[in-house]
Amino acid sequence: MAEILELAAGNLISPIILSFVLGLLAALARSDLTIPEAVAKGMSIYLLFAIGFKGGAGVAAHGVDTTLVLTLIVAGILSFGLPFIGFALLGLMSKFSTIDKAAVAAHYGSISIVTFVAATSVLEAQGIASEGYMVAAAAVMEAPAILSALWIVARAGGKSSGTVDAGLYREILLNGSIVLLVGSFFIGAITGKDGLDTISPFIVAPFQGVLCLFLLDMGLVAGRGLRESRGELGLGPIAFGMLMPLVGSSLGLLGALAAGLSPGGAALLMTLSASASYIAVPAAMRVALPEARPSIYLTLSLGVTFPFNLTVGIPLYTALSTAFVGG
Amino acid sequence: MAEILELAAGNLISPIILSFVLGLLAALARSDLTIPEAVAKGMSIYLLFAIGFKGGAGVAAHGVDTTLVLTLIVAGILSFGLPFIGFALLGLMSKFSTIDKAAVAAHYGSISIVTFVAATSVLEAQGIASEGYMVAAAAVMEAPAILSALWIVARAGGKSSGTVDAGLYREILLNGSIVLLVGSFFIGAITGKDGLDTISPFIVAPFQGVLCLFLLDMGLVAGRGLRESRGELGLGPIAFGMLMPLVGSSLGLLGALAAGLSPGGAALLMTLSASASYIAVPAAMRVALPEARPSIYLTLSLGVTFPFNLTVGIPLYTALSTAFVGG
Amino acid sequence: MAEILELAAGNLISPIILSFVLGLLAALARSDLTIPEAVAKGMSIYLLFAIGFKGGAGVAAHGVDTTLVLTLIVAGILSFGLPFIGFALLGLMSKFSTIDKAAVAAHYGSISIVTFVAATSVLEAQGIASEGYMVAAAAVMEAPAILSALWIVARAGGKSSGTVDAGLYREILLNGSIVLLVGSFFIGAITGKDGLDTISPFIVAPFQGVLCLFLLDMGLVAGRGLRESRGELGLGPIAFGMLMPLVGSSLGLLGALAAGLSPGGAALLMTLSASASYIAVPAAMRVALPEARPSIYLTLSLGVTFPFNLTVGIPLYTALSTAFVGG
Amino acid sequence: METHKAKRVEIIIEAALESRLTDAMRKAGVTGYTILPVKGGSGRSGQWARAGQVTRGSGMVSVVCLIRPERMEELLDAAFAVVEPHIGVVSITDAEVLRAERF
Amino acid sequence: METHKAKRVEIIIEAALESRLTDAMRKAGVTGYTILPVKGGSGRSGQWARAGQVTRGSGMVSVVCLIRPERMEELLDAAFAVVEPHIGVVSITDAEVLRAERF
Amino acid sequence: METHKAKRVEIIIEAALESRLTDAMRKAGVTGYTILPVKGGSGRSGQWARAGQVTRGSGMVSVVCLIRPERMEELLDAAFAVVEPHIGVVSITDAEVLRAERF
Ligand SMILES: Nc1ncnc2c1ncn2[C@@H]1O[C@H](COP(=O)(O)O)[C@@H](O)[C@H]1O
Ligand SMILES: Nc1ncnc2c1ncn2[C@@H]1O[C@H](COP(=O)(O)O)[C@@H](O)[C@H]1O
Ligand SMILES: Nc1ncnc2c1ncn2[C@@H]1O[C@H](COP(=O)(O)O)[C@@H](O)[C@H]1O
Ligand code: NA
Ligand code: NA
Ligand code: NA
Repeated sequence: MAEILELAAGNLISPIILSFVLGLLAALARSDLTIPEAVAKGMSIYLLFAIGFKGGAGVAAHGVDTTLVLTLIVAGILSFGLPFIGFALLGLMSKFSTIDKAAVAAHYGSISIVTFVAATSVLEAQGIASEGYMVAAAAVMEAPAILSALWIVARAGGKSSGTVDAGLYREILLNGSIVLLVGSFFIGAITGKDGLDTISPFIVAPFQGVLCLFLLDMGLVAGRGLRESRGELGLGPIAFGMLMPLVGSSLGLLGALAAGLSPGGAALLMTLSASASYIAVPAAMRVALPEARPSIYLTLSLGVTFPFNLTVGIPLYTALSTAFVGG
Repeated sequence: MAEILELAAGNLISPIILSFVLGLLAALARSDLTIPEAVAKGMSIYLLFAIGFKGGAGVAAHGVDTTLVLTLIVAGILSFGLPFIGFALLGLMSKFSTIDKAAVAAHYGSISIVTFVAATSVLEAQGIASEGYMVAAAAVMEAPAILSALWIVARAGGKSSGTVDAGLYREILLNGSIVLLVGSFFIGAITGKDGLDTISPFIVAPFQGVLCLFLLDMGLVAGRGLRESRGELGLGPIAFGMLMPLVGSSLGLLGALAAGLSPGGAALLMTLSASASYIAVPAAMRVALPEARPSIYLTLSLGVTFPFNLTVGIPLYTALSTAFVGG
Repeated sequence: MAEILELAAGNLISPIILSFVLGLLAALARSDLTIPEAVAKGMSIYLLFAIGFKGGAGVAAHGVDTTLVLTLIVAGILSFGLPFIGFALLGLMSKFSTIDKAAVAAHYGSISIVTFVAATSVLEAQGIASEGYMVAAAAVMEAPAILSALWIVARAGGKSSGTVDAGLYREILLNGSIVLLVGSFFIGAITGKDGLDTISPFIVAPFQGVLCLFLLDMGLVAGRGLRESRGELGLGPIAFGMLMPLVGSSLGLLGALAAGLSPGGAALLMTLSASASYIAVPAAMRVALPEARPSIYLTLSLGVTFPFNLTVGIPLYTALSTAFVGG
Repeated sequence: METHKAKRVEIIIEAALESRLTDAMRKAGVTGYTILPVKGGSGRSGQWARAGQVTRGSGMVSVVCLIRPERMEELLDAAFAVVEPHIGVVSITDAEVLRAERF
Repeated sequence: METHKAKRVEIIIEAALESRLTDAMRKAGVTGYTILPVKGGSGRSGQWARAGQVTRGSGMVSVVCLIRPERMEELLDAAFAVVEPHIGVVSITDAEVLRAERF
Repeated sequence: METHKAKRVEIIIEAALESRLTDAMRKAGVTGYTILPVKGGSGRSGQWARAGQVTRGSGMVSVVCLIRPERMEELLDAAFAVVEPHIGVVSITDAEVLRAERF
């Protein structure tokens, strides 16, 4: 426990967390500090490319072990399954409409890639190795949760006027983040150590710094979101935003044990399960469930769960995974 | 004197100065070379974050010495006071209206952060150390000059139809550059050497290169400004644009002696005093003094004083500070 | 021959080629992956600045040898001359109108700077040196081809309603890429090794990585172009898009022998001759020959010739130049 | 200069639906339109701004369509089918155009 | 398709005043508007362009507001109070809108 | 609030011709206009989008000009001379403006 607290404290005063806090405070104080949309997108493309490539190069270096397939299956099951738990919990903890509950649940089944990136850099700082293909697990977990949410709405008789067509499925499966993550994973896997050496001054050395600026922007966006949706969320939903990651990460831990992941890999799968989407799922929701209120799902995902994972969650998951998975 | 000339010559053929000159020439020749607005903003965010962080890490390394508070007070006084001198000088050297004179004066009391950054990199190249908290002095000097200018207008009975409301004061005090500079200064101070080590491949190694591209953009913008406002400024105002930095830096030198700064810190305070704002103050002027003509204050600040400081000023201030402050 | 194939295979699985392929596939699969316009422009400014600077620093290091002037003259002749050959070939291989043929021919006389950059990085990876002033040759080859195309149209009596005025000539000669390339070449030549040392963590170390992301974007753009213009090009024009680079590079090889270039320089001149413009020339065509169809010239240049050069061309030209020029 | 009567239809719609709207327009035979970026806005569903936005890249776009008056109903029907379940607004103005043969 | 009369008010104003304008509009009860970015322009105060601009990020924006005709005066009064001392232009066009209940 | 009759002319034109159009307008004595960025579009020459565009940075812009009715012909003549050989559209709407002295 003392160890966890120490880790958490060490984590809290890292440049990346403080950058997030700076952004949050600036937005709450209504500063006009803004990172241009194009620059923010450019940074997220950089992070996805770098994390995918490094994952792939890791697989090339250590080979594909037998747990790979198992891990991907477990990841898929988690993403499919978590929305049902989320939906049930929200039934207890909120008064949202069926559609709002389903939309929120979809976010928690899917993943936040920045949370994942932050977790990898915490692991790196502590010298804990992890499987390169966890990046592939992240990609696998992006989409299934959306299907679960649509299914929940359909089953619950909640009728949405949204558009669920072939175009939507293509958009979900081929959305930019998934394609870039998987694509750069394969590039890394194919070009291996040679490839990594060529571009590591770009994707490895400045990585932490770019992550700082990106989290600064996340803080700004989260802070502005919180300010605008002030008062819209009750205590119940806010509690949900901190309970659900704990539930998710516990199931992630079980999944990691089942798949036979290393402690590092387990920490990452816990983080993925605990994290909530804030890019892919919201976009899909606008098309498929337009009645679902963005001010609810975005505030929960980005204003509550993201900071929770960043500050408390990741050190906790790391400590638990090293304790339970051994290593 | 020979030493100064040598320094100046060495300074003149550095990549950063030549990049500025390239931008200037390209704009004057009406090339369509442009750096996208988002990229320029992204670079300025990078520079502010890097300079703030390094300043903070410097303070963490060397501790807060007793001159810190003194320096900040001196910086505030300089920013408050310089506009009065500028206003008086313009009374002698120009035929501008009261409002135009006050607006120009506000720019010279405030600071240009790129000029500051350029000066730190000249000091670094010459191996002259400076106090990390000079970054905080820069932040302190951004805003007070605006208040002086508004006060001058009010006192002179010059009535502006602009809006001076609580919103304006918040915008001035919490403008993006100040928040980012101060925020990253604190992040650097809190995370110290460890933090700096984590992100130095991002904020230290490529710094000079980013500065080159940023100055290329400044050259383009200054050149386009000069071309458009051709003929609007008489010789008097142009002379003011070169005299005022000399006056400002002299007072900056006195202030540095009073505060007990090192030669490097003194050179930076001189540079701050000599430099003229081209971001924060113009934005405030559009709101508070809409009758003041941007073609006057921007051309002076960016087209005359900025290049003057970059080429002649900085080497001069460095030489003077090392001569007078000892070291 | 075996050597060429081996080189080609090695080239094909490099991160930069695979990034291009990723972009191409993502676009063809209609993924919504996009790199913001501002970021793409920012990267191209970075690449131009870096390649120009390094070329200039190379000249400063090795001195200007006697072949410099000869090379620039040869480069100018190639750019002027190649459109005539292209126009004649298109007469045999396509049913395009005179204006379309002339517009396409202009693209092949001019150059693609990314192809050039990719070739320099292949040479570097193989440890083959090349003359720094090849960058100047690239700049020289940008514009003349446009004049040839306009002359061809005038001679052929093809009347275009476009605007050929002084403004157009200025735009062509002072277009952003030329100015930046030539300007940074001079900055590199003036500041030499010292300058390069200052900014090499910015322009050398991360270069390959930025190039990857840039080629990812090129792949996206090429793929979208191919999808939209599907079916507009017959087999003849597509064959032209692969034959013309072979013709161009052969003449480039002759030119390199005439000018006395090293094997590395010869490979670059071959690449320049083989490559087709996709920025400067299309923009000029929209003004001067508005009837020429962008879907033809852009698809050929970016959808056919660029991938051809990237995958097959560059290794081939490198092999041929080392074989024929000795070294 | 000779001008011809036309309608200027302006549809402000979520960016996520842009391609669905233009597909529907094309199916209705409308092939001329221009899409403008939108920086921010406010409506019944609250206020938003591209810069401070939680999901960057979502946001809205403005689709402007100049069309012969007699073809407008078809366009409105097609557009309405897409916009109806979503937020956004549709407005129509009388206009005149040069080069009528292009419409 | 059923349409309803409305006014389309377009206010081109300095970006620095954007939030002041929208605040004033909200105070006047106008909660629906869309803000478009502006790339450049020219007027009595000279020519400017976002790209070649000395203070990046300043520049102008275009605020478009569809409003019931009977509410327009209030909007114009509110807007005018903000725009008056500053550069910029205000124009009004007759329009029709779908889904009138949203206005 | 007092308003004055005006025309709102909207010219959608290739970005490469922007400066030629504004030069021609200035020569015709038209010094007030606003340029909006365009994100994409479709017309007789096909569909295009800024993001998926082969030559980034080309694309189109929208030039909006508010002008006194009696000056409109001059503007249209000047604009037409530039637009004529190129793709793009010109539309005109009746409008009213505040602060007529600025036009
Ligand atoms: N009255 C209006 N005038 C102009 N734009 C509007 C208006 N109402 C809504 N909008 C735009 O449509 C978006 C969605 O509006 P709403 O459906 O009312 O939430 C807003 O964010 C605005 O961009
Ligand atoms: N007649 C006009 N038509 C369209 N926009 C205008 C007009 N006059 C001014 N503007 C816009 O308003 C800004 C300020 O104009 P002004 O107040 O005349 O300097 C210009 O930069 C243009 O963007
Ligand atoms: N009917 C229309 N309504 C609005 N914009 C149009 C229309 N037709 C063409 N455009 C715009 O003008 C550009 C060129 O059109 P075109 O000359 O028909 O190829 C298109 O890409 C659109 O941006
Ligand atoms: Na999750
Ligand atoms: Na100053
Ligand atoms: Na060529």
